[in-house]
Amino acid sequence: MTRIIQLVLSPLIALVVGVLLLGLSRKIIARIHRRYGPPIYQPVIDVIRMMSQRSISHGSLFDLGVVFALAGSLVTVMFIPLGGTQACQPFAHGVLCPLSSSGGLLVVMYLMLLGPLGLALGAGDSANPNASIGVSRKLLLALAYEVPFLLVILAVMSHYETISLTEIVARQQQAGWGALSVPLSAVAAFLILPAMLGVRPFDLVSAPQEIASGPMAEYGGRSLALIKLYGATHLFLVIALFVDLFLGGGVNLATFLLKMLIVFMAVEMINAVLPRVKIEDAIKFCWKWPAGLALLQMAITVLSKSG
Amino acid sequence: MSAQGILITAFAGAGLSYALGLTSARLREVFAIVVSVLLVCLIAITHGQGAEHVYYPDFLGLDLVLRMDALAWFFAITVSMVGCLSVIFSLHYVRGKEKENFYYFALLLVNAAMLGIVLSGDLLSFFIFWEIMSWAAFLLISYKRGRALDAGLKYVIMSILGSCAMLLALLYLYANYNTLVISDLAQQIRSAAGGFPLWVMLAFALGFGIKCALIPLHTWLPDAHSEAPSPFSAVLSGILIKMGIYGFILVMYGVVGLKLLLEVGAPWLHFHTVLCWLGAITILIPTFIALLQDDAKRLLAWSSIGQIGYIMLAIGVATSLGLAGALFHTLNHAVFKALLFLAVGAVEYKTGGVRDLNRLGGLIRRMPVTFACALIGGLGLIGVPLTSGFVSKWLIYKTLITEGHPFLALAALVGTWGAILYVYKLLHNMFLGQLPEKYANLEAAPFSMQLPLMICGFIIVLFGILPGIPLSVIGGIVGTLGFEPVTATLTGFGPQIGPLNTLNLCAAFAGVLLVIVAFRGIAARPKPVSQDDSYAAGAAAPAGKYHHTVRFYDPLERMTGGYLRDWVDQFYLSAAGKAKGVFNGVRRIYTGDVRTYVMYIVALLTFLIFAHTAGWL
Amino acid sequence: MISSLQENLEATFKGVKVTAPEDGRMSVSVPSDSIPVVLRYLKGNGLDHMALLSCVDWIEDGKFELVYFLTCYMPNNTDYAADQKLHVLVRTQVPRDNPGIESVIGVFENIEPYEREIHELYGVHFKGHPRLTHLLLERDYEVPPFRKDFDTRQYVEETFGSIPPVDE
Amino acid sequence: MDRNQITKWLKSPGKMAHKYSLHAVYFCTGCGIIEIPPVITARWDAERFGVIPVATPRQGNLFMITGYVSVKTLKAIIRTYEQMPDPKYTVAFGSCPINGGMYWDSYNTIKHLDKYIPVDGWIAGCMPRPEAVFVGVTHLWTLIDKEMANGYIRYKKKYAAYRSNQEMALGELDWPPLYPIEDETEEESK
Repeated sequence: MTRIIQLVLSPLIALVVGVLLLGLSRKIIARIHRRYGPPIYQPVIDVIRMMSQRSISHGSLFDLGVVFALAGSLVTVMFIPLGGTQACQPFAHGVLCPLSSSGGLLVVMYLMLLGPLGLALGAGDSANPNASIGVSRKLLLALAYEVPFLLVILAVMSHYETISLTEIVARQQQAGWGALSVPLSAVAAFLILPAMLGVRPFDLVSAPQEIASGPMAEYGGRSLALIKLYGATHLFLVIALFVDLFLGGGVNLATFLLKMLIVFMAVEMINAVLPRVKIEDAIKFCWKWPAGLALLQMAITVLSKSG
Repeated sequence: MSAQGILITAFAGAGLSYALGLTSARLREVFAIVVSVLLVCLIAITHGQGAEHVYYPDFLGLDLVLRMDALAWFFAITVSMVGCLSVIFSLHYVRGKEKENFYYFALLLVNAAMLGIVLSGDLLSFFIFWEIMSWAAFLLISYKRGRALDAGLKYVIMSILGSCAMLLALLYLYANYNTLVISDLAQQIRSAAGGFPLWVMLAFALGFGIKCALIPLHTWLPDAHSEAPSPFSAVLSGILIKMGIYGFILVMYGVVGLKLLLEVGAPWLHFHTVLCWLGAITILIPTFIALLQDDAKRLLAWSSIGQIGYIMLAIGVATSLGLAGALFHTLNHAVFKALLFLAVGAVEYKTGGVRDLNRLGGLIRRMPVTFACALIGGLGLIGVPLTSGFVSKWLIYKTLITEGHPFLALAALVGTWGAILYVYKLLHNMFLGQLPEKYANLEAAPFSMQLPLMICGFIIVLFGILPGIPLSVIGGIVGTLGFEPVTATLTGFGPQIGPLNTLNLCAAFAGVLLVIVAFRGIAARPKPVSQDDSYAAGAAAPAGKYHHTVRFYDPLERMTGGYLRDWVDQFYLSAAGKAKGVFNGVRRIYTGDVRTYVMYIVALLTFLIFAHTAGWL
Repeated sequence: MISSLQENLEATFKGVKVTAPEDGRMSVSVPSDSIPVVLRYLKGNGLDHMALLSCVDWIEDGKFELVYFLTCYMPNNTDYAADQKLHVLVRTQVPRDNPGIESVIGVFENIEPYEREIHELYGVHFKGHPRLTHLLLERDYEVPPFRKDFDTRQYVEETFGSIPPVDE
Repeated sequence: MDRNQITKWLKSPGKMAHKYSLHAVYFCTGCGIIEIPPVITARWDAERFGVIPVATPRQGNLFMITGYVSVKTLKAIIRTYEQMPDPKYTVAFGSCPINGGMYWDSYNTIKHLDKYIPVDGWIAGCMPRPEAVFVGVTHLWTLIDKEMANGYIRYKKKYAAYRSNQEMALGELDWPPLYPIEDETEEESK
């Protein structure tokens, strides 16, 4: 029975927290620009407004792509432990992670590519070259940050010799945070976090000035609302994964969300002040520094494991 | 219905189809389909009957044996299924072209030869069918004359090289164990004291490596695929490449056996680790070359080489999960590549031979079914959850990580992202974006072309949601090849192998999808609008020029384009050039008029007499 | 440099009135058919920059006056001497009823858009111009808009006045 | 969020959401565009009213025309207006869109923008200061509340009239009509 509640609860938490984080990000950026900024719940108002608009459609794939993207991210959230430990029982089932028994970190990695792929297919069908250029940039940026990201995940997996996320979190709660045992991977992961979130330094996918907000050029009304929700869930997802891999997940949901908030604030500080890089420089950067650090950490882990 | 019966129907079918073709085209087409479907049913019936019998007592002192066991059945069903689909597809594709009889005969012959390879119980009949397959494939690759001829030539030269290497290995085995029947050959090798000589394994590896396009031996594949007619290139990259894989598995695990295999090769560098690294390289380089291709079939050809890398990696790891992953990925890749090549063939057929990705676009509006199947095939190739590709890749990654090969796993995973990029480029440039003016009223592909696509799509999704169906068969095969069998539940794997349950995944996905569609239903339904009404900063969208395809991944092309030229191919061509110089020299000896030949004979005789008198001889 | 230029001009061309330059602005009035020759001569003497072509509508005496602004690209900014800062205005008169003149695109390539603009807004036809099409306006007007006899109010009343308002 | 705000939200969430999330499409014509940066940046932050600039008309619901409208620009304005999703509001800056302003007798400026696309709000000032823009925005709120900002409904109802005005000003239009235009015969019968 608790599994059903959790199955409903974790996507809901992801949506609510994601939307609030989006609102918070606009507030933080405003305060850094020394202006007031909108209320925290502004994204909720935006979503309601978009839902009440009647926009256009360029074909069935144009509408379905976005639905797949949101569905993909919401399903991925179910595989990520959101705090709680085997020992204590905040939800009478230990870790808040409904589908942990049917898929580990490998499944999460593959599910995370469902979202961008769905959006890419939808944007491709929008008969607008701005969208196609945006999607080709998104895929290239993904290729750029994926090399270090995979190195990081493989280092963590081979360090804990398991592919199940709940076990990694449980190990970290006993033997200390991941950031301490695989420090270089944590640094590399933090360096590519803005790229995975698509925020300012790597904002080139939905660059409003250059390519008319990239893949979202033709989206309006309810599809745009779904894209906003997808953005929120994807934001929650990436930061939750970062916390689970390196900051030892939360003893309960509250500490988990607190850790997420701290990581999010750090990323937003960077986001508020840095300009946008070109796609070539983004690729060069991602394949040089984060990949180097992660490779070094991987080598150390492999040597220590086999040594 | 034993293996012999299957082979007879296959080869007879090929011959008869040519004969019937002379009388009436309609009859030949019907007959070809009937034979293919019959073969699939025959093989399906013989599931589980392990039979081995001699079908030709003493051929040059050896008896030729046919064997039907789990591994043979698995490959046979794949071969016959993809062969049948490509025959159905080529009904419309070849109609009206010249040399139709020849085309059907050669296609059925290739399928029959491949069945022969898979069902052969001894290495000699294996070699015979191997040669028939190579030659029949050459006939079909150079079907369109012109450039296809040199592609076929390159293919034939490399195949001959591989066959000679394999023949050498066969002779060695016969000399040492004076039998070529696989079952007792295996017993003798395992009981023999010394290990298995490395060079024999290398000879086999060269023969099979050329056929399954491992990285140094892959250069024939891109040309052969892009020049062959589409239904055959589906067969070519779907199953003909898998014969190399079958050869590797047969030799490495069937003949030599696991225990012995681990010692083959120098103590510090084992044969199978080299195979792993070769597989990893074969994943990376072709995938990134595939990104930069502009011709649809050449892109798919490079992607085939990339995916073969996955299978070789899984075979090289030499663990039960790895082998299960390899076998499952073989089946998956056969289905994906058949589907994608047939989809490209359908588009090529409808648009009159256009394969250039920069001149197509927006075909989703005119050919939705072809796009849907190509999408499923593409997602399967990437390995998106809910498709069968995901389960096989999950197996490969799981074994790589638990066996402690993180760098190989990295190569495989980066290969996946490369696959995403080139699959998206293929789908986007052909189906999405703006529809060019001249394809405005292009009608959909005929049903006989859409049927194979739909069947393949259904298989991908079915095995994606319920992977237990193929995995139960594969688990048994792995058991017979000297590993502990892989036990898989209908919907994934139990906790001891690793948490995976695709049915929960599918149910969760479906549930969330329904909730989202319901939530979306609150808002007003959007207004469908034509492709010209897209945002162009207030101006009218320029017709025909508003589609972004040329140099789709331009930044990456600028960064890595220089390094990704096909060095190996250039090396071979330069070597061939130099060799031509040498052979020209030799050719000049034969001047063609009799007097010089008489002079050669006289000179030889004098030399012999002189050598005899001086006591050398 | 200016005084010598003045004598040369009067010496070589008859029927050329050169007024004294008060602040480096020398105006040369020339008959309309000898414009290309004079411009080529001035270009040879260092005035290699055709800055602007403008047109004045003297409606009383039925004339259009075309004014070519010539100056020289400064050799380099530092040692640019005071007297080299010289504008030469070559003026010519064209009849108003069917204004036509030889195009000087052969001498100064960059005059092409200016001639199109004058053609579009005044109706002066430039013989020999490769592409005498519209530059800014989108449609033709029977009286080119910049002419003095173009009654703007009447035109506005005529085109925009007749568009009915859309009631609430 | 006092009591009647909450009741308003519950009664008509769509209208309230439109009020507090006006994503603006700035159509940069004439001299008004230089007034926009101060409106959206630090000193007079428009984001506190929920007004943020968006890249494409597809995503916006507030259409701001900042200055005089030339004949050539009218074509782009109409096309952008028609590409916006349905409940949309138009606000024009300055006097030029109202009656031509100081270009009242110019041969190539549009005198009454309201004859070509429906305009819901006018902000006086040549060009209005940011404070005036905010007054305009808050005034638009009241219009939305009182159901008076229904330019888009008027555009749909009287599309034939708008379309014919557009064709009179611009000649042949090279994009299809947004809403089907019944030909004249049914017009009289209705």
